[in-house]
Formats: sequence, structure tokens, C-alpha cells
Amino acid sequence: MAAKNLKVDIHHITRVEGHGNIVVDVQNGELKQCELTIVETPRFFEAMLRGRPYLEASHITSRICGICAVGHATASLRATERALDIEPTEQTVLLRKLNFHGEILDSHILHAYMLVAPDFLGVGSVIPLAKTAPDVVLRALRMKKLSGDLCKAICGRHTHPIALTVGGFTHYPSNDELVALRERLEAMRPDVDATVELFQKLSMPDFERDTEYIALHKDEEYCFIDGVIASTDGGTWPIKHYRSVTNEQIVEHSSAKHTHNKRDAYMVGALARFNVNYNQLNSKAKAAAIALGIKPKCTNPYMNTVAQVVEIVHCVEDSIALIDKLLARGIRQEEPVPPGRLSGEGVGACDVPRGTLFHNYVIEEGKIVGANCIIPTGQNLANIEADMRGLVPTILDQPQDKVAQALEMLVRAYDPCISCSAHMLDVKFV
Amino acid sequence: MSPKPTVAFFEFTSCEGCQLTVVDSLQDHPELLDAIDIVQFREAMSEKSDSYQIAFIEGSCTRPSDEAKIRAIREKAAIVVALGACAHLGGINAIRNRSDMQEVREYVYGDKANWFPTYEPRPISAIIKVDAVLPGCPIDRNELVKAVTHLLQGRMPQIPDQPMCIECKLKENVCVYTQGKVCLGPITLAGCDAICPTYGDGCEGCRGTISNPNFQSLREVMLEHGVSEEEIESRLTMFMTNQILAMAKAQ
Amino acid sequence: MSFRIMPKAAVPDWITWLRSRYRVVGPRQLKDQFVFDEINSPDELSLDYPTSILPPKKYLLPPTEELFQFTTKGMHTKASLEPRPTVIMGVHTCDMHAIQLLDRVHNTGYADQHYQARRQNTYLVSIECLNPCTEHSFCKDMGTLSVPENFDLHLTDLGDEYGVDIGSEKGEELLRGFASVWDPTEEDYRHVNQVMAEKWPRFSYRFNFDVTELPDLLALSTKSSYWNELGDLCLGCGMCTKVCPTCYCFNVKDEVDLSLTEGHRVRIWDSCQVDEFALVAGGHNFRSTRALRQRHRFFRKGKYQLEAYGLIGCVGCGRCAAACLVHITPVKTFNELYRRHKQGEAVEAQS
Amino acid sequence: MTTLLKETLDSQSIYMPTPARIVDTVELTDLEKVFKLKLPSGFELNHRPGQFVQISVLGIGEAPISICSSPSRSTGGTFEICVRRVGNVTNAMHALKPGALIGVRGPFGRGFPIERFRGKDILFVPGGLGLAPLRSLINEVLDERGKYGRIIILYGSRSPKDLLFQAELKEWQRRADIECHVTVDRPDENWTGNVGVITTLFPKVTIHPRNMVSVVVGPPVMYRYVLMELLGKGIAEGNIWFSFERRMKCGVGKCGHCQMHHIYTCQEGPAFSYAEIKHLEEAL
Ligand SMILES: Cc1cc2nc3c(=O)[nH]c(=O)nc-3n(C[C@H](O)[C@H](O)[C@H](O)COP(=O)(O)OP(=O)(O)OC[C@H]3O[C@@H](n4cnc5c(N)ncnc54)[C@H](O)[C@@H]3O)c2cc1C
Ligand code: SF4
Ligand code: SF4
Ligand code: SF4
Repeated sequence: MAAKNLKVDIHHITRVEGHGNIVVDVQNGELKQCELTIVETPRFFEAMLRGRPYLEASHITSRICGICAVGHATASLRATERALDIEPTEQTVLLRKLNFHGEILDSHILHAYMLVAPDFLGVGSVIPLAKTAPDVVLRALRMKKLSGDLCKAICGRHTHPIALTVGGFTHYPSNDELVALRERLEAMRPDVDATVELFQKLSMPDFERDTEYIALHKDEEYCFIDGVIASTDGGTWPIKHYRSVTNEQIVEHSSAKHTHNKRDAYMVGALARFNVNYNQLNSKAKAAAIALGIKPKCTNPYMNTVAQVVEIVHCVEDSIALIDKLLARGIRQEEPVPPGRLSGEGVGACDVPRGTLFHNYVIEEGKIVGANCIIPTGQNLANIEADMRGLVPTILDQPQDKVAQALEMLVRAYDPCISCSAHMLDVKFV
Repeated sequence: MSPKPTVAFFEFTSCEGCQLTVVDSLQDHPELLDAIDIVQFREAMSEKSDSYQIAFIEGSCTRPSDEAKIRAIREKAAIVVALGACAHLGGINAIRNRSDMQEVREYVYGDKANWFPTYEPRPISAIIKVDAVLPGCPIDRNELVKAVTHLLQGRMPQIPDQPMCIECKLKENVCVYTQGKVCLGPITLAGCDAICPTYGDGCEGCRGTISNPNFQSLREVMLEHGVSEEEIESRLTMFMTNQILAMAKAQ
Repeated sequence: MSFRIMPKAAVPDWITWLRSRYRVVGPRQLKDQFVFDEINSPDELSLDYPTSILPPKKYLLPPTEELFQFTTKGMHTKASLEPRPTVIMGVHTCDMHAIQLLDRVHNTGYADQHYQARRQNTYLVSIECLNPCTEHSFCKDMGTLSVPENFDLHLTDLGDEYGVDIGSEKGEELLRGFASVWDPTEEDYRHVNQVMAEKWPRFSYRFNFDVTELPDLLALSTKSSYWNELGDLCLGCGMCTKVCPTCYCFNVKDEVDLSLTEGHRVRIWDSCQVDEFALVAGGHNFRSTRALRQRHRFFRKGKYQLEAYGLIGCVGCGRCAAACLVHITPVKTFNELYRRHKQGEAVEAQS
Repeated sequence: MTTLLKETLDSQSIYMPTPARIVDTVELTDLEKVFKLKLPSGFELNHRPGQFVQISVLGIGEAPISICSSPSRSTGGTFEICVRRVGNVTNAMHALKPGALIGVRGPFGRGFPIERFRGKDILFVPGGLGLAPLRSLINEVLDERGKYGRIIILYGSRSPKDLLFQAELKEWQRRADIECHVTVDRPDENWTGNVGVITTLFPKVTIHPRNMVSVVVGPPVMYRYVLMELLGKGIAEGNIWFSFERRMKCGVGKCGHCQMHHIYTCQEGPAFSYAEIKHLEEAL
């Protein structure tokens, strides 16, 4: 490798959620510095929850992130329900899963089409694409609208859900609405196929780096809510032992904490789920994976977007199956399940679009007294930096702007959600 | 037609959900892209120009260093619109203003309490003059499209000074008070089509109040429905913390 | 006009039959309340309902109504005046009185063609109230407990069948060709008389004075301190005016597409209880306090409409009383004004 | 010739405006502009002084505006309005150039009962923009000057640059058969006239109350003070006339906004005598 000096300083990465900077400093071919800096202001959510009635927690924490608001709300509800000994009904579980699929679809479509695809199509955003490839943009908007409408029917709206509440729902979709959604999901299949075709054509940068992949897991289904924590390095942990997996650490250059489990870093998100839970994907999704040339265990982080496309296929099909189940049972106007106790501690976990999310609450007499939230992007930060350290030496021969672009694309592939990762709390429990 | 107005989006402390709602509104109104020229929108695009006529600012100001950035936007833009509750009211971020700032910092950072130069979250209007507001957490898509239409017509977006109950009744929702829930509808600015009561939950006041809210009478209503003083305070300080604190101070 | 009998068992068929010709709307259940809504299948119709959240007025004066469409360039305009022929089923007698008032309002002075068009295309099938619908209604005081003569058909529940009064040519039209109606027998007439006789005592008077005294009582109460008390209590939420069958004030708005070329002008229900109702450019508000706005509302209901249109502006449906979270009700308000008035007289007499 | 009102009534919807063309605009001040409008051929406005029209800018909205030209001078389907730029519709109007179309409905309201003024002395008291509706009446009276007694005009304005219709004002001040006095609240360096609120002009004129009609139009704050002055001079309550501004959405007595107690200002007004409204608390 030629001795070379290189400095990359990307201020506010674009097409990601929240503010982050990339700093790379190579002197005489030696990597001196390689960091992803989180410059988002801390949001103090855990502190804000203190003293609030437990019913408000999911409404407040959904405001951590506008993109995975349903995910935060669901993890929050699960934490509260476990703390207060509430067992949601089967209908609630089904509706929450369907709602969750809506969010996974919405977020993945946004990321794959509007944030990642422009890189491969040589444009700076989806806006010029509207002129050059209107069919692609309109397809993305169409698919996103259906995902949004799916959320809307169940919880009122995707960004900051309304009807999700502790123990159940405050509103139910009608049978007619579900039937209409099912029809639209079926009609969306050609768009899903076209999405697979599009990403078949985009060739992802060639970069492999093996790491530990962590996701929630259930034997019986491709898991997004509850389950156990599972690793490709082997081992499973109950959700309530999440701390022994995440091992949060404060690092100096970032307002978000880093995590590590068996190695120095691990990855969460669509690729991790794909690697951990491949067997649970439905057949259409598996077929799409073959078509897209991705198989477990895939160690190219750029393939995270491709794994998202596989999940799009899975979620569309599973949504149809879930609606069929709900229709067969018929929607019942259930009152939310009341708490079994008013004090306790609970952990809720979900695999949101960007990876595994944990909410942990301590509740006393119906009021939150302690809270901790561990966000996927926070868990990915150490792994992103490890990838950057691995990537930079392999592309040092390229001009600076190419290096910068490759790094930015790498970070973007993780679909980072920086505003939520800036949560910073020395967890205190009473 | 006159050339398209140039529009830029900025965010400070927020969840970026309002900007996502802007992206979402393209689903029903792709023609938005024909009507305006978006020149800066970090969340969704890499292209960037610093020459713009209309600036939409999302998020609240939570640290002294944001102030200069906000002022710079004001200097460049002819029209500044506050986008969403964080920018309009301080939003959910302002919940922490109920506690002493130093205490919050210590709770969060322990002995490193003074590491981060954050201060009490405040609306954008606390820093600069704001020409118009799109309230809500998140903003309402239809209201956004209407606001853009008004800007194209050369007038300021205006939110009618009407309470939520009006919209709620027009939707023939069953009033959530009759279902044992709390609602700030009678004092909250309408415009979201009473979406929370429509989905079975009481209004949380994310859009701020009408010009003459009758807080006193609403408190009585809540007490009558068995809501404790504590829960009342809690509900009133979900989005309106800054207003409630200002009222308490004035007394 | 004539009187017929329809067995209840035939009603579903009748509804289906009507639906093939008209849009049929009527009371249907929503959670534990009722709303007027389109009836898509006969089982959705609940003729035996207490009251509805919004009155059936919404089909004659929709909450948002397009007045005309326009193009901004060239100023081409087209009035929107093609309502769908609609049968409103199950209108209570108070709401029928309200419609009578709305008819007068919109036909007096400048006639409102939009209202007229809808009204002409509307078939009113009213129903006799045999029991007080809610704890809030006071129709007996307001004289709205029996149906005015504006119905097309009027139903009376006779147990297993409905007595059907045909009030108009349009009413005939709703039955023409429908086989399951027949002429009443002597027995049926006796039955009707009996039902009507039994109904009356079930309703009580709730005013402490006679309604004919109401306009004078109000005139004497212009300066009453009670308005200020109401003003302190009132939330200014406007619900009372949204649910009222005799409120018809509106705002007008233009809506255009994003290319600013085409649009329409709509009118939207407005409320005299909101701050900006009487605000003019320059910031002057001609009814600036909640107290004055409450007074205006009650004067309209109890006095102004009577003087302008010969019909009293409140029909005693009780919807506003049920909606108001701070329990401001016409019965309480009018009785309290009466009490204070009497008290004032007594004090005067003493001194 | 069809009158515009008849066209309005006969059209499918009373809420639908008729397109009129802006044939000329004159900027009077920074805020006020006069628009000369022409109705489609074959139409006449046929208004009375004191009446108003509803002016539409399609896509923005509608606003009630008084007709400021007198019937005697509004022929061939043309008439004038004077518009102050204060908000959405009025701003949009100011942006329109001659040749543009604008929507008109009306004329509405009952106007001033000019035949009852015949043979009497008339005291006009316009304040600010109030001169717009009064100009219609003043010019109508001046065009039949012989039918009236003394004509007195007391005009008050914020500052000299806010004075409306300055050419006509000069003409009125010049004419021997008109007593015209002007005052401003805030003079500039060139102002040599009276300074002070409008009531400071009253001492300048003698009034014979028995044969006097007074017409007062201006901002709401002005009415009470002028009224005291006029009553103090002994003018009969039925001979003191006002024009009222209220929020108006329809102009035809339906929308409810302009109600003062039971009275629809758009129908029974906007011109009222003091005798008619003195018992109405919401009027003054
Ligand atoms: C009988 C009458 C005659 C008038 N004559 C004139 C005149 O000759 N010249 C002139 O410049 N102005 C006149 N006005 C006032 C003029 O109508 C208002 O300034 C105008 O309606 C403001 O509309 P906008 O959309 O520009 O203002 P905005 O401030 O944008 O108005 C906001 C809202 O308030 C409503 N609104 C505010 N003020 C009034 C008002 N006074 N009446 C009705 N609606 C109102 C508007 O319709 C609008 O919906 C008159 C008003 C009345 C009632
Ligand atoms: S639910 Fe809330 S907004 Fe709706 S009527 Fe009741 S108080 Fe008003
Ligand atoms: S005022 Fe109240 S009781 Fe009377 S008609 Fe209206 S809603 Fe019914
Ligand atoms: S419903 Fe009650 S609180 Fe609301 S405006 Fe009417 S009187 Fe006031």
C-alpha cells in the first residue's frame, strides 16, 4: 500500500436520520483516526419519563424517532406490560404484528428507494429521479402509501401511533378496512417483484468483514416482537438479560454509547435478522433471497439494504397471512387488559427496521421511576467503525471523494437512526 | 407562472417525524415537487443550496450553539415556517423543563454534568421571528399541502383559531370523556381532524392552545371525571410545558 | 292525507326497495351512540334510537358543502347543485321542527338555492317519539313533541307494525309499488289513538314557566350577571353549536390545487362560540367574551329566530346539553334566568 | 339592462360571483387603492350610496367592500371601490392589474335613505377609510346640489399622507357651497391645517340642529365620541346615520357573522340611524 495522506471529514451525513459526522485521518498510509461522531443533542428521554403515568410512556417514547415510532411504542408497551403483569390477548398480538409489518415496510421502502438507490443511480436524491425514472419513484410512493395506510388502519398514523396502548388498543380497524387492505397488498405483489428486480441489478460494493450478528429470535416465526436474543456466534439470552449482551460503554467522541458482546462489536438490523433467522423466512422471501444473491451468513454490510428487500417480500406476504387470521377470527372490540399490579420492572424488546431495540422501565404505583432505552443504531456504532477501519485500507488508492462516498454509503447502508441513538443515560434504578 | 419558490428544510432537536411527514405527503401529492423547488433537505437528499426563499424549521432549540444557526437561516430566508410541535412549542423535549436543568443533567450524566452545553428546550420563536407555524406532533399532511398552496399564492399559512372539539363533533366521535379518558380538545387548536379522539385516545394538546383557552374550567371538567391533579399536570405538560410554566410564573 | 299500515317484518324489504331508487340514510349505532349515516343494509337501521350525535340537518346543510367550482384564469364558475335524491329515515319530531325552521330561514329574503336543491331532493320519513329520548330532552316544553306538517311519511310504532301517515306526494312516491302496506282497520285507528294517549304523560315539562314567556324573559335578562357566570364556565369549545339542529351559521373558504389553476369555494359550519367569529380586520372583536357569546347563543335560540321567522330557535332536542362538558343547558339556563327574574321582582316589590 | 343584483339572484347560486373587469386602478396611499370595475356588457350595478358588494379573488376568498362611486356617476356598468390592503383578499386585489377579472356579487344592504335627506342640511363626518362609502353619498348629493341645504364635511385622518381622494377633497374645500374641514392626528412638516381627533373640527362649524342630518362613517372607536358631539348639538336621533362594519361571509343574511343581536347588518344595514340601534348593546 502506498504511503498516503488522506483526510475525510464529512459534516452531517445526508440521507440518514439525525446528525452524524465521519472523520477519517490517514497519515503516511497509517490509519490514525476513523470515527463516526454523533453530534445530535442528547434528548434526555429516560429523564423525561420519570414521574409520568405509565400510560404516557409509549406516547412519549414514540417521539424518540419519527421513522420507527411504532417500534418504540411497541417496545415501550411490552416493557410496561411485563412490569405490570399484563398478558395481551391473541388479537392484540396479531394486530401489533401487522402494525409492525407496516412500519418495517414503510421504513425499508424509504431507505432502499429514497436514501440508498440514488447512490447507485448516480443522483443526489430521489427528486431528480422523479424526472429520470418516474416509474421507480411512483412505485416507491405507491408502496410506501400502502405501508402507511396499513399502520393508519390499525394505530391511526405511522409517525406517532395513537391507538396502541398498554394492554391492547383504543381503536380497531373494521373488517371492511382489513379486506380492502388485503386486496391492496395482493395487488402490490408486482411492485414487490419489481423491487427485487431493481435491486438485483444494483451491484453492491464488494467488501466482506465477518462480525457477530444479533437479532431477536423465535423458532416459530421470523421474529420482530419479543422472542429471545440470539447471536450468530452462538447462544441465546432471555430479553430481560439484555444488559449482558449490549454491554453499553461510553466513548469520548460520540454522544451515543457503544456496545459489544462476544467480540469488539456486533451488528443488528435487517442483515443480522437475515443471518440469524433465515430459516423462519417465508418461501417467497427465500426465493427472493436466492434471486438477489444473498444467503446466510452474509458478511458484506452493504448487503443490509438487500436484506431489507428480502424483508419487504416477507412482510407483504406475512401481512396477508395475518389479515386472513384476523378476518377468520373476526375483529372484536376488546377493552385493553388491565394491569395485574401497579409496580414492577419490565424489559420490552422489538426488532425494529434498524435492529434490536430495548426499553426497560421500573414502575412504582403506576408511575415510571426509572427507564433505559437501548437503540439499534447505538449498538451498530462500534461495528460501523470497525467496518470503516476495515474498508479504508482497501480503498486508499482511490481519490478522496470516492473514499468519502464509499464511507458515506457504508454508513447509510446501516440505515442509521442517529436522533434516537443519542439517548445517553447512566442508568439508575431505585 | 412565476418561477417556483425555493424551499429548504432544517432540523434541530427533534425526531424528524415532521420531515418524514413531508416525505409522506408526496404519496398523495407528488405534484408538490412540481410546485416548489426543494434545495435543501438533509434527511432525504445530498444536493444542497444555500439560497432559499422559504425555510421550514423542525425541532426545538436546545443548546446555545443552535441559536447562531437559526439566526443564519432567518437572514437568508424571506419566510420562516416552524414545522411541528418541537419548533412551535418546544414540544416533547420541553418536558424536562419541569425539573431543574442542572438536576436533569446530573441525573443523566452524573459527575460529567457540565459536559454537554444543553439548556432548556425552547421554540424557534424564542430565537427568531417566525412567520407561520404548522403545529402538531407530527404535522398534519393536509395542513402542509394547504400551507404550501397558501405560500404559492403569496399569503401566509394561517391556522384557524378554533378548538379541537369542533372537528371532533363533526366526525361524530364519541367524546372520550364519556369513556373515562382525558382530553385537551376543548382548549387545543384544531386542524388535525381530531385524529386522537378518532382513534380512541384523548387529545394531548400537541398543537398548542387556541387564543383564549379556559384552563380553569377544563381543570374542573377533568377533576369531575376523576382525574387526579397529578394526572392533569402530566397531561397539560406533555406538549404545553413551556406555556404552563409561563402561566405559573405570571401568577 | 292518508294513513296506511306496514308490518315491521316488511321494513327490511322496504329499505332494500328504497335503496334501489334513492340514497337511504338513517340512525345507526356507533359504539354506544347513534349517528345518521348511509344505510347499506336494512339491519344497520335502528329506528328505535334515543338521539343522534349530529342531527339529520347534515344532509340538508352538509358540514362542508361545495358552493361552486372555478378556474382562476378566465374565472369560469360552475355552481354545485346536484344533490343525490335522499331518503332520511327515522327523523324525530324535534328535528322535524328544526327542519321547518331551516326551510323558513333559507326561503326567506334571498333564497339559498343550495339548501333548496337538497331539500327538494330529500324525502323525510319521521317517526313518532313514544318515550323521552334522553334525560336531556325537553321537547314537551318547546312544543315539538308532535310532528309538524312537513313530513313525507310519518311512522308510529304500533308494536308489530308501523302506522304510516302519508304527508305529501313525495311520501306517496316512497310507497308506490311497494306491496306490503295496507289500509288501516278500525282496530288500527283505535290502536293509534291509544298509543298517542299513553305517550303524552310519559313526557314531563321541565321549564318552570311557559315557553311563550321565554322571549320576554330573555329581553329582561339582557344585563343579567348570569351571563358572566356562564362565560367563566364555558370552554368556548363550540360543541353546543355543532350538534344543534337549528344552528346554520357558516364560514366560506376557497380551496385550490397546487398548480393554483382550479378550485372550489366551500362553506363550512361555523360556531358563534369561537373567538374569531365576530372578529374583523384590524382586530376589533364585536363579541369578544365568552359571556357575550353565550348570551348571543341563547338569545338566538329563545328570541331572535322567533321574531325573525316566527318559529322558536330551540326544539328541545337536548343534544347541546348532552355534549356540554361543563353542563351548560338550555333548561338550566332558562330556569335560572327565570328564578333570578322572579327574585328581582320580589326584591323590588319589597322595597 | 340587467342589474347586477338581479343577475346575482337569478344565477344558479346566490353565492356565485359575476366576473367584472378592472379597467383602471389609482393608488391613493400606501395602503389604499381605487379600482374602477366594469361589469359584463348589458349589466348595471344600480346601487344606492351606502351599499356594498362582495368582491372575490377566486382561490383566495371574498370580502365585503363599499361602493365608493356615486350612482349618478356609475353608468355603463362601471363603478368604483376603494380598498385598504389588510389581509388575504385585499392583498390579492392590490396585486391585480388593469385588465384582470374579479368577482362581484351585490349590491347588498339597504344604503342611506337619500330621499329623506332632501331639503336638509347634511353634516358628513368621515374618518379614515370611512370616506370611501361616504364619497358615494357626497357626490350623489353634490350632483343634485340644489336639492339640499348646507353641505358640511368634517374629515379626519391619521396623517396627511393617509388622506384619501385628495383631488376631490381640494375641490370640496375650494367650493363656496361646501364647508369642508380636514384634520389629522399626526401632522407632517408641510401640514398647515387642523391637528387633533375629528371632534376638534366641530367648533369650526355652526349647526342648526332642527334641519340637520348627519352621516358618520369611520372606525368603531370614533363613533361614540362623534355621537356625543352630535347629540350634544341637538340633532335628532333619527337623523344621525352610521355605517357599520362587521364580519360578513355571505352578504345575504344567512352566514350569521354580521349579526348585532337579532339584526343582520348586511340586510338591514350597514347604514343605520342612531334611533334604530341605540338600544342595541352590540352596535356601538
Ligand atoms: C359593509 C362593509 C363595507 C366595507 N367596505 C370596505 C371598503 O370600502 N374598503 C375596504 O378596504 N374595506 C372595507 N370593508 C372591510 C373589508 O371587508 C375587510 O377589510 C376585508 O374583509 C378584509 O379581508 P381580507 O381577506 O383582506 O383580510 P383578512 O385579515 O385576511 O381577513 C381574515 C378573515 O377575516 C374576515 N374579515 C376580516 N375583517 C372583515 C370584515 N370587516 N368584514 C368581513 N370579513 C372580515 C375575512 O373575510 C377573512 O376571512 C368593509 C366591510 C364591511 C362589512
Ligand atoms: S373527545 Fe375531546 S375533542 Fe372530542 S368532543 Fe370530547 S373533549 Fe372535545
Ligand atoms: S339549543 Fe340545544 S336543545 Fe335546543 S335545539 Fe339546539 S341542540 Fe337542541
Ligand atoms: S358546549 Fe358548553 S362549553 Fe362548549 S361552547 Fe357550548 S356551552 Fe360552552
